[in-house]
Amino acid sequence: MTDMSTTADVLEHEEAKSLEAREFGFWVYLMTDAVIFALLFASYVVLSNNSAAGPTSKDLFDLGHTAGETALLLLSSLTFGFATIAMSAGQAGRVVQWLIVSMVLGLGFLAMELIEFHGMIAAGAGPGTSGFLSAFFTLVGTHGLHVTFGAIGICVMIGQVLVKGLTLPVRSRLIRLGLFWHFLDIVWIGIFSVVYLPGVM
Amino acid sequence: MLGRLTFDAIPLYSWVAMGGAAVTVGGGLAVFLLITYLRAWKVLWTDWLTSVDHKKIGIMYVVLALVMLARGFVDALMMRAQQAIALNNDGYLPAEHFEQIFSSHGTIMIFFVAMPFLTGLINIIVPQQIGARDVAFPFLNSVSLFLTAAGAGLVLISLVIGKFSTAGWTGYPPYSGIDYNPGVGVDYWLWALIVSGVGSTMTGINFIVTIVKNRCPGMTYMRMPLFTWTALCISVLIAFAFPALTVVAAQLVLDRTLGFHFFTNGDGGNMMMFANLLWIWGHPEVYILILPAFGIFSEVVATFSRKRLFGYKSLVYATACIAILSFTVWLHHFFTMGSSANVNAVFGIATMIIAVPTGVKIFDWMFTMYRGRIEFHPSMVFTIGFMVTFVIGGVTGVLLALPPADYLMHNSTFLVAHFHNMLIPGALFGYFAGLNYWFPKAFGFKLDAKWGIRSFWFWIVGFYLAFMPLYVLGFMGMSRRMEHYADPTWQPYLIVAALGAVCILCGIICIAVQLYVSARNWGSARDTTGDPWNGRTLEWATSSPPAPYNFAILPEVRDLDAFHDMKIKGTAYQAPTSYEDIVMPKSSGLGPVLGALGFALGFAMVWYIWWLAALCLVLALVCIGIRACDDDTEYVIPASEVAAIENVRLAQITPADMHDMRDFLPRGAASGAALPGRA
Amino acid sequence: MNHSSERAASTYLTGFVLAVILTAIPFALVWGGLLTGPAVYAVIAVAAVIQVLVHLIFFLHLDLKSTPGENLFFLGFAAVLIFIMVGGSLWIMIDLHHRMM
Amino acid sequence: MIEPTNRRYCRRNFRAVPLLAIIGSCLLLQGCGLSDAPVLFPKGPIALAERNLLFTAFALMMIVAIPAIGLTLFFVWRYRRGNDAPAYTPDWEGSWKVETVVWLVPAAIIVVLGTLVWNTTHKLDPYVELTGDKPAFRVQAIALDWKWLFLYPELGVASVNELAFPADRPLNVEITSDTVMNSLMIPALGGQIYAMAGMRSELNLLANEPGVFTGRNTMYSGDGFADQHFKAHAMNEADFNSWKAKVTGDANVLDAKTYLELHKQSVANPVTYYSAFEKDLFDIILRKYAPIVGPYESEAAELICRGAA
Ligand code: HEA
Ligand code: HEA
Ligand code: CUA
Ligand SMILES: [Cu+2]
Repeated sequence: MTDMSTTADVLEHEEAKSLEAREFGFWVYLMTDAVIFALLFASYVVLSNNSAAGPTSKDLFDLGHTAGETALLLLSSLTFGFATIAMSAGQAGRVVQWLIVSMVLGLGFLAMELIEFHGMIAAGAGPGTSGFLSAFFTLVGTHGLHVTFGAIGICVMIGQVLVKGLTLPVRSRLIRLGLFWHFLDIVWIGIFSVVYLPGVM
Repeated sequence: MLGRLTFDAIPLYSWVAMGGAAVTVGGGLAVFLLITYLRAWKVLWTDWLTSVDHKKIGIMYVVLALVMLARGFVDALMMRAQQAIALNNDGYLPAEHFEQIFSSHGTIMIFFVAMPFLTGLINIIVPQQIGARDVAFPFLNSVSLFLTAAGAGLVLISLVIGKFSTAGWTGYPPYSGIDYNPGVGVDYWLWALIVSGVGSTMTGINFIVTIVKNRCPGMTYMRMPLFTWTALCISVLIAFAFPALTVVAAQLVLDRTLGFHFFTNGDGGNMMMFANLLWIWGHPEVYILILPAFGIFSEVVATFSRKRLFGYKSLVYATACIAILSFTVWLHHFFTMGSSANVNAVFGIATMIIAVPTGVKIFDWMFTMYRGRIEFHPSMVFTIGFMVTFVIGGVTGVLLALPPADYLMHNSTFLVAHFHNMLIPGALFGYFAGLNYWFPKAFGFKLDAKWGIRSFWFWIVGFYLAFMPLYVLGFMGMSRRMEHYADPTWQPYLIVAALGAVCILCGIICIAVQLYVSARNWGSARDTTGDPWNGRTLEWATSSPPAPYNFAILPEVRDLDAFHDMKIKGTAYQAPTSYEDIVMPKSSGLGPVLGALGFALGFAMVWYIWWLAALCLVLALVCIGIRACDDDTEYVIPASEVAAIENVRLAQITPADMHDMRDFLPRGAASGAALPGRA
Repeated sequence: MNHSSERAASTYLTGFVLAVILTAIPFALVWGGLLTGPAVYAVIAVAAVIQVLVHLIFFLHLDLKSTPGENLFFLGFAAVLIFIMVGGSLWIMIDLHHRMM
Repeated sequence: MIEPTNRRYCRRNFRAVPLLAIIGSCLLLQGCGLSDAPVLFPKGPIALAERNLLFTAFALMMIVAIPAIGLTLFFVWRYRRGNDAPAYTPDWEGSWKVETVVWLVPAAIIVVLGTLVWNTTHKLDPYVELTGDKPAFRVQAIALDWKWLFLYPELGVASVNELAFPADRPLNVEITSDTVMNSLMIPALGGQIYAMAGMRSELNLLANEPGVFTGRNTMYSGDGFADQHFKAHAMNEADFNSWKAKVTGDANVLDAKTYLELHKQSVANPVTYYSAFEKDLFDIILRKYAPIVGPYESEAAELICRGAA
């Protein structure tokens, strides 16, 4: 604190402090997001048998498809991890490569999810059919929406790494994005364990 | 193009609705003209709306609360008047108005009076109390403010275009569902909640990080002033409870707009889940309202008893206890839904447990007064009124927590009396105490004490008159939300209650006069030391109003009553040997822009104007993107400028303004030995 | 701030392999119909909880020593609250279901 | 700095406005006896037990509430500035003795209250059937906009906005709703419970002796809410028999079509009797909102379930 002479130093010090605050703030945000998902899970469990006159989960879910989605998401988590490692090593090029791979995997996941949703809606099992399907689409859709935002975030970060290089703020943002991306995986574990696996039994 | 928005939305169908619309539009117009007349648009924009300074944001929150109060109070008066006359007749309000009025009254009072008021006070004071220069995320703070304002704007505009919800502030489906409530009212309610709820969540996160990360050296958790403690606790409550509101509101929106079946009658919906989720948020919410008031009382009672706070640790633990327990009791709002005895009893007992830490607080404040030197400053008088009256409300709360007793009292005016008994002498009195206490800190001059005391007497008497009869009416079998009734024995009580509301009106007028008189006497009531009450905590170490950076040199804290300690030791008001450059956040116009987009988004969703909604979303994402890529958000105040500001300030402080600390020295210390030093 | 940057590929790979195994077990059980009744639910639940921990430790680099105390606190707090909210909701709603249907 | 003279304002104001107001309202309330407040003077054992619990809990809490209020006022008076006699201890920050008392005494009261809650909640569970020398009289109540429909399976009749039952038998009400959430309450006889579409809740009540009590929906349900009240008649045998005769003789019959008419919104619906009602009407209304739907059991069921939807 005492031996900061130049304005630039002061700014940098503030910056480091504020990035630390940002990381913590982001962590708290993730926790609140976790509560949102938890309550969507609770809603789903409460409504999961209320199929009204529509199809039940047994009629609709296809475990093979779910396994594919799981694989894509898990792999993208791994590749994002590699991007983080590259970042620690200061290899901007590598970071961008791995980010692109992660994003493609994420988009693959989204594509599979959209195919599933489309198939269900086409088969007359849209979200307006029954309480069960409302809860299903909301829970899984909210996760999908998060993945979409994550993918947009990755795009933005690719741009930032290319334009600004691995500066302190950029690294910090990348780390936060990583937290987000991995967090979505955790939510997905919940989804296949609570929605799909029990759904087909 | 305009969704379901047509000319029919203009309320030409009755004089009450027209009147409301006219007043709203007229008020808006008057403000607009006044600002234009004063040529204040530029100042307003550059100095206030785009500011990210926590003190200014706090003041804007409080102003928002006061504006909305006017609306909420008119609603209250109208309800009281209606019930006073509507024995066996329809009164002057048709049912469709009465239901809009209690819905908007509850919604406004909770979301747009109480929430902004407490958020404003926290904003102004907490960073100063922890010796920080600003909150952790100043820009986010500005966005939160404008999202809250956007929600309030949605409620206000519902008077002019369309209608407001008729489903109460709790909006239970299926009544609030599209089948039974096809109009736009419930949508206005929902979008006001969602938009402002997002703002509140961000405020919660912001203050968690601020308090955890930005405390000055020496400010350990166990040296944080109680107001800061309560602010931390409610920030945690906000961050973890508001997601429940977001979820439940979003689900109801999906039901209403896209034909989902979360809470519908039939088709596999389950309306009980709505009550469940709503109160998972709702119960913590009432503690979000009361805990900051508890914090204010703690500060006030110590300052004006001229004593150290009694049982600081107890108070901290009690606060934390209340915060955590508040997540474990939500079912007490629907004991009568039909849960089995085990469930009801468990939640009933959990609820009653909260009485213990709350009681501890009351007793700790009481023993703070014990062997003190109590001064009857308005904020202290509000505190005393609170302590006496709140206990009554607490006791009735515990009565409601006994499930079999609640079967009798649920949905009755007894319940209405209970919660006003907590909200008015509890939360509101706290905010008023805070207003009187911290006003000089925010504006540099003191509020008139005489009118403050007068407003107190009107408020407390008005409160007893307005709400004690409602307890009795509960015993007489009167339900809440009754537009008219057939039982003649109720009417006298309702007339008394109406008189009480008029008495409260006098109290509000007193507050207005107090503001006016104090502003007129501005010169004589100025506060040059920054410490008008001989305060104990760090916010009194800054000037009044504080410089943008609050503290030129971050203070070093050695005691719970940090500033009192400095004054005793003679280290207060000392000029440091040198100043440093200070980094402060830059103003940003994106906050108001995001608020406007939030408003437009809500409006578009209410009226099904899909293109506008999509446009707003895209624009909001663009704004966020712009901000996210911006690495240049701060500026530097050079040390020379800081020195200039500080020297002017220190030169103004004369020894005569400073407090004689001899009264407050520890026993045995040589009296007169340690008068505060001087720059 | 750097607590999460210095990681080796092996951490991620270990996490990944564990995650794959923990996913494969419940999928296999359900797919192959190897188990029935409450036991399946128990296995799914246990595998899920362990996998969440695996993700937290190997991907989010949670570590009792190096992760800042307040992050751990909020994680724990969120876990407790989620337990209360979800557990409470399910208890209430299932109870109501039994009383009214 | 604040002058101690503020006290004087307090006093002066205290005399003027409030006293007048209080005296005024006392005068106003003269003669508004509480003697027919149904909650305070219940007319049945359930309500009585619930009220007694209220009183017991209130008395228990007074053990701390009265000292809390009294001591506060006393301390304010005694330690006011200017009253210089009493001791002044500006740095006293705590006392474990005081702390122990203020934590433990309320805690002890809560333990007692908690036990009380556990026992009474189980005893007064509204689903628990009352045992008497005679079997319970069964009624099915259906909330409609904005009226109550009562079915009497034992008698095969139905009534709107009037409930009649023999006073010497416990009353067992099965409740559902064919509209939004409602809450059925007869304050003089006991507490309330929600009425919800697709769900069957229960209320068990008992009247001490014949009498007429007001019942109502307490849950806001829309424009006609204020008028959604009815009279509950607890009758002696003779009266009940003549009531039965009156209703059985009524020409109206509540078949599926009539029910659909009745289901339409109406405010302050007059008391109506039906000498018969559609078979299984209550169950049909329940199944209208069932979470899992199968084929319709009967034509009437299809009409009722489809008709209003
Ligand atoms: C904080 C919350 C709050 C506050 C302050 C109040 C204040 C008042 N309320 Fe309200 N009320 C509610 C929250 C609140 N209420 C809620 C949640 C409901 C339920 C709605 C529902 O049914 O869904 C309700 C319902 C409700 C009803 C409907 C009862 C029924 O259902 O039958 C009535 C009836 O008259 C009523 C009356 C009043 C009156 C006369 C006041 C007045 O005594 C007080 C007047 C209040 C003010 C004047 C505001 C205070 C002033 C400020 C905050 C700032 C002032 C500062 C300066 C000027 C410097 N309230
Ligand atoms: C600031 C707001 C606030 C606060 C602080 C409280 C505090 C409490 N509330 Fe209240 N409550 C509301 C606002 C508030 N409430 C609102 C708005 C509603 C209705 C919403 C609606 O339906 O529209 C409501 C409804 C409500 C219900 C639901 C009733 C129903 O719908 O049927 C219940 C039931 O248990 C309840 C209980 C309590 C209890 C036990 C406390 C306790 O925290 C009180 C604790 C305090 C004390 C007990 C006093 C001090 C203690 C002592 C002096 C120690 C000694 C005391 C004992 C040992 C008992 N409240
Ligand atoms: Cu009109 Cu009762
Ligand atoms: Cu509550």
